[in-house]
Amino acid sequence: MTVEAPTGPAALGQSRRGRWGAGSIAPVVVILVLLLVAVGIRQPDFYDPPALLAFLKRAAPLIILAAGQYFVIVAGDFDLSVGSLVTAEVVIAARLIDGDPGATWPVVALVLGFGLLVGLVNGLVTTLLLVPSFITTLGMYLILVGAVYTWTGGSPRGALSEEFRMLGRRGIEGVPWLGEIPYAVLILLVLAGLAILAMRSDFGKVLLAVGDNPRAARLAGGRVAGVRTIAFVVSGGCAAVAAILLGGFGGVSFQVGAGLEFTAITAVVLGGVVLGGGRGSVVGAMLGALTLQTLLTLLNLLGVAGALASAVQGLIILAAVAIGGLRART
Amino acid sequence: MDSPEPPDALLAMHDVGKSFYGVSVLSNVDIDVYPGEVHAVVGENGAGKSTLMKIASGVHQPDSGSLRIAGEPVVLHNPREAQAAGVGIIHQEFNLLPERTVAENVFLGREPTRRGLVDRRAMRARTAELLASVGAETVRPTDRVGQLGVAQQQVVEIVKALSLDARILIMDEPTAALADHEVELLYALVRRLQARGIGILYVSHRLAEVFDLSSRITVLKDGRRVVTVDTADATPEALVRHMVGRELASYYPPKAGAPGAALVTLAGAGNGRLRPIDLELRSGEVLGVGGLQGSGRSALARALFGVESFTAGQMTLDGKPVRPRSPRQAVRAGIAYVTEDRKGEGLALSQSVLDNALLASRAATPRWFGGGARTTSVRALLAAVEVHAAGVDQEVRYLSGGNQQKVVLARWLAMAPRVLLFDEPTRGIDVGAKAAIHELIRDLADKGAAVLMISSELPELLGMSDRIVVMRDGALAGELPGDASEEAVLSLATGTPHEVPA
Amino acid sequence: TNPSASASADAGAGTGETSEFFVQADYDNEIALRTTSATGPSDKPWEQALNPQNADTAKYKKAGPYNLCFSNAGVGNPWRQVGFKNMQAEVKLHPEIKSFQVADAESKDDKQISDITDLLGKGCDALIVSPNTTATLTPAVEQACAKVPVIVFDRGVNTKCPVTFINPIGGYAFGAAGAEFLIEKVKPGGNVLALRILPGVDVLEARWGAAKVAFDKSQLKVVGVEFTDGDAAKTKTIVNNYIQRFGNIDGIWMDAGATSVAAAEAFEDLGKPFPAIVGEDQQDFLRMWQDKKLTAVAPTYPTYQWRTPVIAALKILKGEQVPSPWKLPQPTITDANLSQYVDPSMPPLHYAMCGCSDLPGYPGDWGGK
Amino acid sequence: MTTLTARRPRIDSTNGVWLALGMTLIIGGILVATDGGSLFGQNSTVSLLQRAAGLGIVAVGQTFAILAGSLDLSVAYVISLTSLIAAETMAGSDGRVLPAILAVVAVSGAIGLVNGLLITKLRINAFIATLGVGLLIKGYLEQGYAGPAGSVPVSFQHLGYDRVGPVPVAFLLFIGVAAVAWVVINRSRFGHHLIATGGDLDVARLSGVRTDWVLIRTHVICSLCAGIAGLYLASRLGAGAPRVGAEGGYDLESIAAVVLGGTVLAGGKGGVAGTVGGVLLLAVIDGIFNQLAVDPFFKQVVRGVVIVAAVAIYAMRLRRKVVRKAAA
Ligand SMILES: Nc1ncnc2c1ncn2[C@@H]1O[C@H](COP(=O)(O)OP(=O)(O)OP(=O)(O)O)[C@@H](O)[C@H]1O
Ligand SMILES: Nc1ncnc2c1ncn2[C@@H]1O[C@H](COP(=O)(O)OP(=O)(O)OP(=O)(O)O)[C@@H](O)[C@H]1O
Ligand SMILES: O[C@@H]1[C@H](O)[C@H](O)CO[C@H]1O
Ligand SMILES: [Mg+2]
Ligand SMILES: [Mg+2]
Repeated sequence: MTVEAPTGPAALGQSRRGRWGAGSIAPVVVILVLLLVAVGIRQPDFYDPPALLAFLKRAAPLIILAAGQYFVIVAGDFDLSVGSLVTAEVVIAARLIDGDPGATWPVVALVLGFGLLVGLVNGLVTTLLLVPSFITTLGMYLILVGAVYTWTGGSPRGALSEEFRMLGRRGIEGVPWLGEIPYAVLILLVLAGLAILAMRSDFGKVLLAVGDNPRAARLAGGRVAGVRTIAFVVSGGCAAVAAILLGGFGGVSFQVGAGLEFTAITAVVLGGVVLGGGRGSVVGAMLGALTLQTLLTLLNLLGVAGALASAVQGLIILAAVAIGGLRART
Repeated sequence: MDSPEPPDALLAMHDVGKSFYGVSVLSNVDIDVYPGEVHAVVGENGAGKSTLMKIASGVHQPDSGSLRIAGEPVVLHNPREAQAAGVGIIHQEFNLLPERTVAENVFLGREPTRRGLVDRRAMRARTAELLASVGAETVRPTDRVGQLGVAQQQVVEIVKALSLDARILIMDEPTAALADHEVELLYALVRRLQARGIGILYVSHRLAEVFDLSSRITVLKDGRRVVTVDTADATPEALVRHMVGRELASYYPPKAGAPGAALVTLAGAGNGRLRPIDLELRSGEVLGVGGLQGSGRSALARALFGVESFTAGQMTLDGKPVRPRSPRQAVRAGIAYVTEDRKGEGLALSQSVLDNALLASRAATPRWFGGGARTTSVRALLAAVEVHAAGVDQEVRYLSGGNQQKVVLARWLAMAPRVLLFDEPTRGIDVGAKAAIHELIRDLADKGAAVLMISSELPELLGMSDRIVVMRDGALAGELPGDASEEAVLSLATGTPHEVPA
Repeated sequence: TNPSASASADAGAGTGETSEFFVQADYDNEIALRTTSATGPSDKPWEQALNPQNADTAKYKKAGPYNLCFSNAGVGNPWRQVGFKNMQAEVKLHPEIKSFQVADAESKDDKQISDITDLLGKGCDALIVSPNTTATLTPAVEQACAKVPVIVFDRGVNTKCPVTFINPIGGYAFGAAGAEFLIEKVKPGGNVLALRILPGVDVLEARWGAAKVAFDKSQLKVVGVEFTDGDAAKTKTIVNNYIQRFGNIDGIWMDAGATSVAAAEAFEDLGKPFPAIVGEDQQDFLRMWQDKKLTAVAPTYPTYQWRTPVIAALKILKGEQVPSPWKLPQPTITDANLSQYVDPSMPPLHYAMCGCSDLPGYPGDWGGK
Repeated sequence: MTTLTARRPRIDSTNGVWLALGMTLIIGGILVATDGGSLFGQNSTVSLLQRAAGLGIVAVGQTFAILAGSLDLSVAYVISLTSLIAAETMAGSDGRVLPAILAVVAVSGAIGLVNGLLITKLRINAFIATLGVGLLIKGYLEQGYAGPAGSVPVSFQHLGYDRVGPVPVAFLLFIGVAAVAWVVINRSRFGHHLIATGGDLDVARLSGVRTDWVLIRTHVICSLCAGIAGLYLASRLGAGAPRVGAEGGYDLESIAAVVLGGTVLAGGKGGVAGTVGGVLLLAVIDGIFNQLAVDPFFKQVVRGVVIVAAVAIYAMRLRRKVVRKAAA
């Protein structure tokens, strides 16, 4: 192993990390391409730019959630509260806006703030009170569901304004060739760019180190608790954005966030990110979400009915993760 | 068993080859060990010693070559099969469960049973016997391993290997974590095992031990066997030449002339583990810290670095009172700490060489711009300390111990610290790399840094230090000049006052 | 055995196999009940009954005031929320009710069984049960029957021991109403997409079962049967995919109204004309229907049925006769009577057919303004 | 060699939950009494213990998985599936009880085997592996069942309804399962290997423990416990129910009960005694709320707070203990 090549500028990039190893994005790219080809065969006009953009618009919330979840997972934690947070946010927004367009932007700000706050609480409880994040966020999940139901008396009240819904539903219209560019896609691009930048920044590198070995990160002068807390805040913020998009896209309901935490975690793992922290890229996580969304579309196009769909989904996830894991061993 | 003539080798490995991820780590290695023999294996970090031992103990399977045990060809698929074949191993890294008792650890995987259930009484009794047989009565079978000190844990490891009734015992750097007087206990133990006819493969970087204990020595370099010699015919110099492929002129760099001003002072500083300490760290000086395991040396370094900070007394840096409450504050104040537990606390093993070397800069002084220049200078530092790796993007886990330590050093050099705390900086590091690290430490002091160096290896402590303090039971037991004798350090450390030279 | 057989199938096909949950006799009975006229006060449908056969309750007669107990399956969806509000308000109308004790089973069968035991220890004069599932609650209800008069409503139990069982006509009638509307409004050969919430819930299976019978006899092409999990975003995605795949969809059948607005919006977002669509009596759908002039129908499973058990319990305790079973009318909202039910001051998921506007606390307790 | 180890009676985090249980009983008892009810009445005690039984059996199984450093998110679906297998095989006939039990054992064991193999041989993280298997079973259930099916003969309903004094038979079953589990975990070789595997997989493997085999057996046991819970629910419900597991939230709640009982989520530390305490604590809280007729949604909030707070308190005590030890 000790190839006697002196390290230095000359040795730059001689050996990259295993292309197929744990943490690599190669497996998910292959799966995604296969799925996209299959979708294309079944439905050639899927690749018309407007249709493709519409697809991305539908995928945007999950991709954003997966990006947020990535930050938490790569630091060695879980965030099981995002699904209930999404529901809570949509329900809160509806009740506060109550159909009044003037309330839209303050409520958008409030929704974002609430998401960040929930993330902050998750982070502080996990890092300061030393509660495993699985439990912290499971507790938060129960609390949010219960609190929102208590607050609304069990069913959503009020209504979202058209302005609020615009973000998840509409776009810039009349763009030549593309048709409409959905706002959701623009928001996704901005957030994805920010996420990639964040992971390339000092913060991102320290986050990876914290997930890999928190003690080493601390002894190197890192603020382990701080960094982990920020990861939860990012996840909460992403959940808030996803809530705005999902609420906009579909309207108010108590179903909107159900099960999203597991979908997001699955997406992240599908993207080659290792549960337990320290390995994997945010691009992989987002591709994992895109892959999952493509899979659902394909099942839909193939006419696989609901009950079977969950079985097929389970099977494909197991296969994909197993392939990633086995490749990492060789 | 009843072969009268030249006895079969207990263990014979022939033409063994092994590679990881397509990189060859061992090739064409032959080695054997006879009953009652200690066969030492030496070589630089990453030479493949541990890998060879792991093949012999069923942890890894060789890509090529064959194994024979008492003449019979065997294939060991896992550690269990190796145990059954009579191979015991004390791994380089600790292999204990801190949450379990000594007895549970010792018999892990081979718990005695009675009427289908684990016979805990028998387990405790056997463990007590074994502990007594190595003269470690202070350890009790019911103690939780996590509560034991490092040396006691090593004893548990040894007892665990003994409990196997192994015919072949592999010891991979068993003394790395031991202080010198504890090493003596180990010697006695090895001799006793030898007398029982057990064959021992003994891996160590400490040449003195190798000469004291072994009858033959095999030198590995870059995964190949360079030579196997009878110890009686070998000299340290020749061995080192085989290992590093060049002469090593002198072991330790020259010491400092006149020390500079006091950079750090402690006055009555203490905490839960440390009784009030008065101490000065001077710029340009290497201050050695001696003492037994658990005497509080690491606790001192960790308190200075804000890991478990002082709770009483005064600490000043540059004349100004400071009390770092976290490593971050310490780093930002210009203090660096190289831990004794490289893998557990020093490195993020899945990250690249470059990312590990940049970790302190990024963690303690993050910035949004100007990262490029910083990266360039860290690359240069990695080159300067001569890290041997496939590239700066290689995951640091795949580096040998010495190279990993150099990555840690590069990390701290990048911070240009004024105070450096080294905790066992050369533990488990080969002679070549060790000399390089000694040079680096001395060089830092010469450039005006204040260096505190903890070492359990007396020659290193004496060879490197301009001044030595010795700790005992969490307090300073005394101070000695840099040219003190081993006896002087030991008597302060153990609290036997008679021989203290005036 | 492919439930959503291919698109190219002949008209009327594509609905898959008849579900094993389809019970012909129940179907026939419900279809017949749709045209039966109800007895009782026409402005209080929750007091009306279809084909009533009265049960004698003299043996339960006792003097008030009364302790009423209610074992609720749960309040896990807006329908049950609205219904439970109705029931609580109904209780307030009757001063002879001294206490009203509720145990909420949180949709857990085994908890509800324990809840019933628990309630029986609290000196109830009558027990109202809204079972979580039919078969599993049967033994517990039988136990309760031995001690107090029991009134079951909404979902049933497999025993005749309760004094009465109250519910509207049922799932077959609901499903048929929507399907018949589409058959009438969509041109022959048109594409229909059936959206279901979940597989495997008996009420919902019945709705689809009846719709399937109607579609199979029709000229319509059922291009897909999909499950939405009641999730608006998923619904829109599915509808989107179908519009893309088939160029256009002419009718949407739904087994419940929760996501009908989302389904309609999918057309709006693609700039397509709205299809003929089936919803339910939730305000968001009714409002959209009115605003966008949809071609729509809303079968209902009225939440006013939650008022009836309280009324029945009091009748029983006073020794008055009650219909058993007590079948309530199950109106359908159409263009003709839509304006009667739209109420912008109520929350979007409020069920219009609640019969609650005369109850104490209305509209505030229901979240209205 | 120096010894400075402080030797004092070990305060285990598993003791903590019993303390919390005691306090909850006292406070809850007072609250309920002031409300005019009684927490310790025959009926409420019975239904409290009854409800503890189902979750308890699952949680015992989950304790194995968590101790081994793993986790099982498929238990909820295994419960539903096995309740159906039991009820459908019995089909109301006394003679078929035994075959039904055997079928449940076989199927749940097989699912555990699959979980174990996915985790050890295909190296899929337990979280994802058991989630995936759960989805598979869910698909099967949704495809095949629209509601309860099968029926359980009266003889088998004794398990769900009979009592010995105020103690339901099912609760005794739970305690029995827990007792067996205690012996297995604390006294058998497998138990030692299990804890070692959870404590440090590499150490266990290098010490000659066949960790793959340990994990596979652990998952079989965990699934079997879910199967037993399925049998119990079938007996209680008189039929098999395709949603009873998921609606009961047995997956996350069993994990919560185990962690509440002081078992460390990362594995290697804890035990079944704590789990019994955790299950009882959840049941008592539930019972108190039931007596006070607390709004079910608000209940959820309190449950969340209790779980987090309890674990936080254990963590704090653990940290203080470390500090004390260091200071000694
Ligand atoms: N599991 C592994 N995967 C990949 N590479 C490995 C693995 N184990 C060892 N190596 C590599 O094989 C080489 C030999 O390592 P080994 O641990 O045998 O060296 P060593 O001689 O024991 O060194 P040291 O003196 O530092 O203990 C090193 O380059 C090491 O990085
Ligand atoms: N596994 C560990 N994790 C964190 N800190 C540890 C660990 N082991 C020891 N320490 C800390 O490191 C220090 C070393 O403890 P040890 O018992 O070895 O005594 P020491 O005298 O301080 O060390 P040395 O042997 O270097 O003299 C203590 O401060 C202890 O708190
Ligand atoms: O629980 C209710 C009722 O049972 C009804 O059949 C329709 O909606 C469900 O949610
Ligand atoms: Mg080694
Ligand atoms: Mg030390």
